[in-house]
Amino acid sequence: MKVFAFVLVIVTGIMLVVTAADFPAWGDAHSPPNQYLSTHYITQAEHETAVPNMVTAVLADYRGFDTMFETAVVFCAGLAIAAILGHEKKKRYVVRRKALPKTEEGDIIIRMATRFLVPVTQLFAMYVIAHGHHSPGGGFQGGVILAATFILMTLAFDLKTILGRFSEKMTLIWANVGLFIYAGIGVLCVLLGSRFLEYSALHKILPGTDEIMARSHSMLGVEIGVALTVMSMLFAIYAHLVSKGRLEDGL
Amino acid sequence: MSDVLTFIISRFNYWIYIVLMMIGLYAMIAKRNYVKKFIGMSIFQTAIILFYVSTGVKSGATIPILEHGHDIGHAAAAINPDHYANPLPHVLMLTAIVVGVATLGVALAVVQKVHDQYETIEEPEILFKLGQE
Amino acid sequence: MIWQFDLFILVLLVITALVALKVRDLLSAAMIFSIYSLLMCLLWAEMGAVDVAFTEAAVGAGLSTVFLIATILRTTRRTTD
Amino acid sequence: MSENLPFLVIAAPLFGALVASLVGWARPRYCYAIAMVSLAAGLTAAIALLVKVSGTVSGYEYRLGGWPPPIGIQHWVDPLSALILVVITAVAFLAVMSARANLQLELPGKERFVYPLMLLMVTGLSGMTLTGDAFNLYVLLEITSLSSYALVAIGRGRAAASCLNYIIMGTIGASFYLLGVGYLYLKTGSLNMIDLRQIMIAGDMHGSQTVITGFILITVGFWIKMGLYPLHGWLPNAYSFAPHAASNLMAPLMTKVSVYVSLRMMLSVFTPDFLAVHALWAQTALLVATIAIIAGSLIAYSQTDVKKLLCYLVVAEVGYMAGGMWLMNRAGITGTIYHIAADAFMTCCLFLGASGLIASTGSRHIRSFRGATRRMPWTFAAFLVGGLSMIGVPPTCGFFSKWFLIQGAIEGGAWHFVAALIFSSLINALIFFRIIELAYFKDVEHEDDVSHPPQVQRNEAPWGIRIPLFITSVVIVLLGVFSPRVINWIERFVDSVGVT
Repeated sequence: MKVFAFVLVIVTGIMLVVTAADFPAWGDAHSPPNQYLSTHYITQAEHETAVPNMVTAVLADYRGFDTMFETAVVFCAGLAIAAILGHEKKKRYVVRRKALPKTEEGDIIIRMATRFLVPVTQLFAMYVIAHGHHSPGGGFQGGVILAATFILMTLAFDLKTILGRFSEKMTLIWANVGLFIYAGIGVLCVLLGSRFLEYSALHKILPGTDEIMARSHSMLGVEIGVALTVMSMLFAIYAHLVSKGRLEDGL
Repeated sequence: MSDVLTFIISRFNYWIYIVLMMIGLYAMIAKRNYVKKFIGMSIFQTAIILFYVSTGVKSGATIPILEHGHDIGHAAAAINPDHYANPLPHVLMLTAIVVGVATLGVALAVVQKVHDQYETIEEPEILFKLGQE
Repeated sequence: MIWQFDLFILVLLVITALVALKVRDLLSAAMIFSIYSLLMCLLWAEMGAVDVAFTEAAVGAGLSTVFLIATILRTTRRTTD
Repeated sequence: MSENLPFLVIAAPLFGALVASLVGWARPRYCYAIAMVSLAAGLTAAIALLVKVSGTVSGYEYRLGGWPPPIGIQHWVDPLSALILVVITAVAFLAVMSARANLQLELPGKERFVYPLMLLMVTGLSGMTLTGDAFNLYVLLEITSLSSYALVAIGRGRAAASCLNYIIMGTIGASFYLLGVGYLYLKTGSLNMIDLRQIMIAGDMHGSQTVITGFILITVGFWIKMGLYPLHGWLPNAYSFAPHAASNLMAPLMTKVSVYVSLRMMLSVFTPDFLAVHALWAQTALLVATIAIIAGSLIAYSQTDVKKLLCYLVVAEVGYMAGGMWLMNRAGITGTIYHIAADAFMTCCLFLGASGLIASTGSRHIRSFRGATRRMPWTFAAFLVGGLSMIGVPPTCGFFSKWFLIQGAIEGGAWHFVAALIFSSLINALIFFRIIELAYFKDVEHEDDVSHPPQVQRNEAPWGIRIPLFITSVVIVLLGVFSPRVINWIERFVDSVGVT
């Protein structure tokens, strides 16, 4: 197997190296990818969507359909892991105390630090979501940070305690709500007589907006949807992985 | 000689991405431990992301966020495209990173299930136990 | 961007990738993979892809590693290869 | 509203998946109804789309987000994608219809996961058929793959172990595709399929090393995804150890959609002219396909496990399509497209029949077909329609696809491919006549086990499996009877892309 893999890797590598000689030089501002579509996005994005962060504009508007399925991929992964690990027969499940930290006692310093850190981090996550139009960030990054705060809490306290506040059922509901927000905004556009995800149609129901501002505002809505799905599903994935699907005894 | 050197230096990102990708591919095929295989899978995917991000780089350009946001209003003509990095590969790779972590999560869940059944995560041992059934 | 800096990180990336696959302790492998992701994030930030770097820092260096550690906790830490 | 049909085809299963996952938490038994309703809605929209396309010249586009094509994402509906879309939604409808009976036997209590995952998979498959954007296709491919990994791994026994291999191979395939798209993007700066073609023709890039490598990466990526012979390693184990409910949906659809996407890439992105320039590659691919057909058939003949046997038949059938598209002439491409449709229904019929057999006898061994004509005449008759179609007996659709493929191979002078097709038909005939012999001439009483009563008990498959099985077998015959109309429809597309 090793010899086979080695030969395969060498052959593929040589093919790719030979091809790389044909590439435009690295950092060339006049190579095709940096010229054709990129110019439109750079010069027109602010003009057409009122969002200075071009990445957010392209992500949530020009290529919003991709992002909807990206969110659906996270949703799908959450369901998949729950399906693979969840609800198994509780056969000969012995908690190996040696391998697990003593969660009952815990460390007072870590607990107190977590108590201070979590609200601040969550606030920062919301800033990342809301300010994605003007600075790096957006729904996905914010959602990951929110999920990370829940993971931090399970590390400091106990998986069961945190699942008591944010149960598997709640994660499923919030993930659904997130995707419903995203797809719902798309369908709303269809109902208003436009095409799927064509946000400019929403200026008819959003007060005080024109077609361009409607795009900007709906992008915020979409980002919130992404953040909700990502937050709840990534936390659910962690909870399942760390407890082998039993959701009772983890880190 | 100096031509060759410039040629190599002007594309060194691409050479390294190929090296990283081949390391990942080799690990996915030849490593026996499944966790190692999936670490290799992540390296493989990040190498592809590195390739995409490298295609969008412009020397001397800044990050793809307009300076002064709303202040210039809608003066689109004033924006110089060469001044900003290409945003499209970044968008594509955000999606690819998400897909990568989702795949890793599912793969690790399957590893746990296999460990439940066969008490091992080494490929040859699993095959041996399957042969015994 | 400074190409010397780039080259330095790229060489470190290759080293960390090799080491992550070489060590026999899976927990160390996961941690070195985390370093690999963080270096990758640094490289992208330096190339101007701030959004991608942000995501990689949160996902690659953060969540992927946590998932790997969770799996190692639930399975085994030792390996022969 | 009729303008929005392409989005309805995708949105119906997506919303179905969301609702099913929510409702399934409290009331798992309603999941089945939700899944059926959303798939029926998807099927209706797909048929409406087919009718709509028949009124246009070459198809029409749907702009998501209202952005013009190279800037935004576009759906491109032409006769080919409309036809494949109807096949996908119809097969998915039939396969999911049979899922309830299978799930009750195999995985009670997991309905609330299985139905949403199945619906997400159908969403991805329909999206892959419709999309006109190369990167969007990758995202949809991944959602399909992730749900299929889960559907395989959810099974008992060896399912999880074989899924690990599937995940690794599947990821390599999808990543190769992503890298190939990246190479094209580096050279053209675009991601839209039609735009890519135009830029490559305008810039005369067909000889460029980057474009050729991109093409090789995309092709090899989809060879892995469709399970072409030397790269098929994951397919038989994953599909045969998966729960029956999942393999009934995956085996007919996953490979066919990969073939479709590969064909779409060849014809719509890389034009036939590009392939004419690189004739050596075409000959190599044809040789690989020939080996795939022969190897798949021979391995299938040596199997005793019914599901494994069918899986290796799938491997052989993939060889038919992978070879047919490389013939690059009118009859060959027509035969390939017709075979995608025909094979989806044939495979669906055989897998449904096998799951019905396993449900009523409890054994996967080929010996359990003994006395099937007495014990389960109806189930076996419907299964046999699929088998006859696989051999290529005239009134069924399998005959016509094989006819066109052989015609195309003779025109192209690919005699080894003709020989492989005929050889594979003979092996299929041997396999199915062995099954008929077991079913008709060997009775249950002849077994050593004397505990069976002398009077054979009727033991048909559950109704939940029998109804979709009957519908599928009727569709196979209908598709054969109406083949001239279908062929006309396909030729409309083939002529529009300029294959001669």
